[in-house]
Amino acid sequence: MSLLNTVPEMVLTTKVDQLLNWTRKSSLWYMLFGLACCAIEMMQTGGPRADLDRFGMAPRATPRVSDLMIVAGTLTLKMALRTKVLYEQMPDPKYVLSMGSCSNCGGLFQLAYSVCDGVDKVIPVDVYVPGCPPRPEALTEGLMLLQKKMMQERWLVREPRPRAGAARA
Amino acid sequence: MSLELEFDDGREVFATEEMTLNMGPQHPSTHGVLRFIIRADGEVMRSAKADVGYLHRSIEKIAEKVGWHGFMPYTDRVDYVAAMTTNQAWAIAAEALGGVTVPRRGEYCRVIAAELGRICSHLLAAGAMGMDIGAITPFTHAVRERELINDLLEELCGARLTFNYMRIGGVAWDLPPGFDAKVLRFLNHFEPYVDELDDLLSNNKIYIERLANVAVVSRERAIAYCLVGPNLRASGVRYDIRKHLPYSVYPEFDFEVPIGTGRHGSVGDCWDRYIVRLDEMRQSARILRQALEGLPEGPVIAKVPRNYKPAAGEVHVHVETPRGDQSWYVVADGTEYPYRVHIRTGSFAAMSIIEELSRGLMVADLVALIASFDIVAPEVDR
Amino acid sequence: MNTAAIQQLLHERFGSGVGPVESARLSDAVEVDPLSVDEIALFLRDQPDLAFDCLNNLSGTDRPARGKIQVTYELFSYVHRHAFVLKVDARRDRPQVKTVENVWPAANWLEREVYDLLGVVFLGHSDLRRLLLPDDWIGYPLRKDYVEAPEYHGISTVRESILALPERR
Amino acid sequence: MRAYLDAVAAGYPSTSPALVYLLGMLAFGALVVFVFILPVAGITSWVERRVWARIQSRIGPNRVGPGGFLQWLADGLKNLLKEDVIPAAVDVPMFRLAPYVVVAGFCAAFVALPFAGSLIIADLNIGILYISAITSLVVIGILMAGWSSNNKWSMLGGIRSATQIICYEIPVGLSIFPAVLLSGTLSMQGIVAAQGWAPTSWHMFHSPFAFVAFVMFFVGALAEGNRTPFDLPEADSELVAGFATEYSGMRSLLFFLAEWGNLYVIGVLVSTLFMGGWQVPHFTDNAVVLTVAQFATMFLKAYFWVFVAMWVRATLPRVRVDQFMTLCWKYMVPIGLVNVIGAATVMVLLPDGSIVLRLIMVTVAVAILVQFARRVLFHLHRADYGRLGRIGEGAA
Repeated sequence: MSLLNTVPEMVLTTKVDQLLNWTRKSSLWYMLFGLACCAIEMMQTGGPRADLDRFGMAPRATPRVSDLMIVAGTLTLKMALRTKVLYEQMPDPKYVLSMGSCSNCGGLFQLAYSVCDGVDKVIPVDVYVPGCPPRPEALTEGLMLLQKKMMQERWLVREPRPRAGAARA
Repeated sequence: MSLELEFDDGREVFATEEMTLNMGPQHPSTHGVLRFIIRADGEVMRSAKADVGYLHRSIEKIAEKVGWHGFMPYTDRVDYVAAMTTNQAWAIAAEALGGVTVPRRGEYCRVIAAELGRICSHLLAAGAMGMDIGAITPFTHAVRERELINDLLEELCGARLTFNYMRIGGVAWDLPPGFDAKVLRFLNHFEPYVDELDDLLSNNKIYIERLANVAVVSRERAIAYCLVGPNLRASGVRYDIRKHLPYSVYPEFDFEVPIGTGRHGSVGDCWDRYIVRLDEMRQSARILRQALEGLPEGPVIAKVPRNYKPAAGEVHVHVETPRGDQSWYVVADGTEYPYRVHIRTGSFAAMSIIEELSRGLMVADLVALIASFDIVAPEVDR
Repeated sequence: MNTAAIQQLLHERFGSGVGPVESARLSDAVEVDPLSVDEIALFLRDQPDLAFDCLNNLSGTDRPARGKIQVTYELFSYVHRHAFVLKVDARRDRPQVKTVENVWPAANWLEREVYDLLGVVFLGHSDLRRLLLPDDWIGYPLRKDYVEAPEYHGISTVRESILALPERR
Repeated sequence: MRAYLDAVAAGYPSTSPALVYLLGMLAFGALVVFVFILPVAGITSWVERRVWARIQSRIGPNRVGPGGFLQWLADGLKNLLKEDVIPAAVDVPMFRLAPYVVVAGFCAAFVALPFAGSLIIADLNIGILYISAITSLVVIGILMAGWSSNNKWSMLGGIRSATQIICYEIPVGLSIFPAVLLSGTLSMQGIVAAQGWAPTSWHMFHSPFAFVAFVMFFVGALAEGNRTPFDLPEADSELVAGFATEYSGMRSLLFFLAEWGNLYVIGVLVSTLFMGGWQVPHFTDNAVVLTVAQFATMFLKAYFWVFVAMWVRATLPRVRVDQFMTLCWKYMVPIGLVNVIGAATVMVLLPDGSIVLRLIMVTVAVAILVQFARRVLFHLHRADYGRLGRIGEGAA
C-alpha cells in the first residue's frame, strides 16, 4: 500500500477501482433484518413488482455473507445492542441502509420510553430512506443511491472512505 | 453430544447432554424479532422458551400522551400486517366512550377496508407458512396478490401499509369513484387464485406431512390459553366476534365461520390453522361482495369535536382482527387524553402457548408452529 | 348470567372479600380482595352455571390519586357465552396480588406483562420475570410517575435534533 | 497430454520426469477448473436465479451483462475481495480446510464424467463407483465445516448432512445397479455405449424396474446435491444457513460453488446412467463435428435435469429430517432391493430386451408428459394473468 500511496491517482488504479466497485455494487447481498412495519415493505420490494433480484441483490440469512444491512423498522433499546453485534459480524466492506423514519430518527416513536431514536446512534449509516414505511420505489431508489456512492469509492489509493456525508434518498 | 456420567453409587451411564440453542432475534423465520431459547436433545426440543419485547414500542404509554385522535396512527403499528382492523378497534372504543354513532356508509367503508386488510394479512400468513416450510414460490405469489390489494387500499387512503384510514366517528375519506368496480374485478381474479394456492400448497403431500398432526392444540387448551381467532377456530371452537359478539354492520352480512376439521390429521394441528385462514379469505371475499352491493348513500363520518373529551368511564372492546379477538381495555377520565389503554392481542396469547406445545417437537416443527399461529412481533410486544 | 347475579353468588360464597357491583359507565365490575382472587377465580371457573373457562384480558391501571394499582380481569365463558369483569386493588407502595396462573394458563404471560410494566407482584407465580423490557431495566414505565432514564447501556434515549419536539409528558 | 508431457520432460533432461508430470497435471487440472467447472457452476447459479424468478413471477438478475449473464462473475469477484472473517472461537485449521475439501470432492467427480465419446478426463473402469465414492467427500467437508464453526446451527447442519448421506447413499447405490447390470460395466463410457441415441434404447425405458430405478436415482441425487426438498443441511428458514453460517467471503462462496457444480454433476449422471448420455445418431464422419454434437447433447440433457431440479426447488417444501430418514430407509431401500431383483429377472427372461416393452414404456412416459403439460396450461388459463396488471390502474 505504501508504494501505491506515492503513486498519483492514475488511470490504471481508477479502472481497477471501478471494476472492484462494479462487482460490489452488482452483487449487494442484504441481510434479512426486518424489525417492524418496514420489513413488510422490504419483502414487497423483494417481491414480484419491485424485484430487487434484478440488481443482483439477494437476501441472506446470516450476517457473515451480507454486504448490506437494511435496518427496516423501529429499533428498540433491547434490540439496539443486538444490532451492534450483528453489524460487527458482517465482513468488510459493509454498508447500512436505514429504512423508514423509525430507524432514521425514531419517527413516530420518539415519544416512547423503550425506543432508540435512530439507528445511527449505534452503527454508522450510509443511506437514509425516509417514509413510514417507505414505498418499494423509495427503497429501490435508496439502494441505487447506495450503488452510486459505492462507485465513488477508492480502494487502491488509500484515502478516507466517504462515510461522513451520507446520501439522502 | 454424549458423555459418561457417574452416579453417586458408582453406576456409569451413557447419557446425552442437552443443547441450548438461541434462535433469534435475527433469524429468518421468526417473523420479525422474536427470540426463542431452545433446549434440545439433538433435533428434538425439550422446550422452547420465548423471549419477546424486542419490538416493545410502548404504544400503550404513548396513548396516554397523544390524545384520542392522535393515537389513531399508532394503532396502525400495533398490527402492521392488518392495520385496518386495529384502527377499527380503537375507533370503536373511543366512540363507545364518547357516545358517537357512525353513519351507515361509514360503517360499510370500514367493513370493506377491514375485509380487504384481512385478505391481505391471511395471504401473507399463508405465504410465510410456505416459506418457513421451505417452499419459496407461494410467498412471492402471495406478495404479488397483496400488491393488488395494496393498490386498492392506497387508492382508498393513500397508504400501502399503515393506513390511518379510520377516524373516531367514521372514516377519513369516502370510497373513490369507481372503487367498487375495481374491488369486484379484484375479487373475480382473487377467488380462483385461492384455489390455485390450494393446488400449489395446501394439498402438497410434503406440506401436509410437515403440518398435519404437528403441535395439536386441543379445544380445552386453546380456550385455557385464550387462543383467539383462526387459532381457536382451528381447534374446533366456532367463535367469531363478527358473528357472535357483533360490532359494526357485520350482522347484515351472510358468511360462515370456518373451523378446523382435522382433514389430514387431528383437529387443531398446524394444517388446520393454515386451512382455516385460507377459508376465511374466501369468506372475506363473500362479505366484500355483499358490502359492495348493499353500500348505502350518505356521509361517512359523524361530527366529532376536534378536541375530543369523552366522559369518564371504561370500556372493553372486542374486534375480530386477522389474528383473532383483539381485546381492548380503555379507561377515560374525562380529559383529552386516554387514561389507560391495554391491548390483549391474538399473537400475545399464541406466543404464550408455544412453550407448552414445543415439548417433543423438532426444531423444524417450531418454525412451522410459529408460522401456523401467524405471529406478528409488534402484536406481541406492542 | 349478568354481573349482579354473579356478584350475588360470589358474595354468598366468599362473604366480605367480595365488594358490591361497581358500575362504571359502559362496564360493570366486581371488586374483590387481592389475596383471595385465586380462590374466587377457581370458583368462577368450576361452577357449572358460571364456567368462565377463558381469561380474556388482564390489565393493570395505575391510580396514584387513590394510592392503588388496579388489576382488571376480563373473563369469558365459551360454554355460556357470557362475560364478567373482576377487579382487584393492590396497594401502590407494595402491590401484591395472588396469581391466577393455576386457574387459567393464559394468566402466566398477562401477569408477567403487568409485573413488567406496573410492578405488581403476583404471589405464587411460577416465572415472574420481565416480559417485554430487558431484564436490567429500571422502573415500571406504565406507572404515572415514571421518569425515563437518560440513557440505556450508553445509548442516549433523547434525540438531539434541531427540530423542536413535543415535550415528553 | 501424456505425449506432450513426455516431450516437455525430454526438453529439460536435468528435471525429473515425475516432477514435470506432477506440475503438468496440476496445471491441466487448474485449467479445467477455471475454464469449465467455475463457469458451469457460475452460469448454473445465474440460470437458477432466473428460473426461480420466472416461476415466482419476478424477473431475476438482469443488470449485469446481457440479461444479467455476468451476475456470477460479479458475485464471485465480490466475494473474493470481501473480508475473510475467521471467528475467534472456531477450530481454525479445520475451519479453513473444510471448503477446500468440499470443492475437491465435487471437482474430482468431473474426472470420470463423460462429456462426449472422446471427451473424458479418465475413463476409469470403475467410473460410477469412483464418482459415488468421491462425491461423499463433499459431506466430509460439510461435516468439518459444521463442527469446526463452533456454532450450534452449523453443527446441526453438519450432523444433518451426515445423517443424510447415510440415508441416501444406499438407495442411490441400489438404483445404480440396474443400469450397471444392463450395461455389464462400471465404466461411464461403457454405460453410455450400452445405450443408443433413440429413447427406446435408453436404460430408463428398458423395463418398469429400470424406470423406478431412474426415479429413485434422481430423488437420491437431489438429496446428494442438498437440493429442496432435501436441503436439510442448509435449511434457510430453520438453521439460518446451516453449516455455512459462520463462513464469509470466498469460503462461503466455495460451498455455493460446490452446490451449483454438483447440480451439473447430477444432471450428467442421470443422463449417463439412464438417458443415453452423449449418444447422437452417427450423421457425419467428421470427428470434431461429432464430438461437438455429442458434447452439446450431453450438455442439454444434463441441463434439462438441472432445470428440473431448479423447478422442484422452487415448488416443493422441505421435508423434515425424520421424514427423510423414513423415506429412505422404509421405502426407498426395500423398493431398491426389489428393483434390483426385478431388473435382473427381466434381463434373464428377455436377454436382449423387448422392443415392445420399451415402446410401451416410452408411450406411457409421453402420455404422462402430455397430461402434465395440459395441467400446466389449465392453470395458466385459469389464473388469467393477462388481466393482472390492470386491476389497480386507471379509471374503471
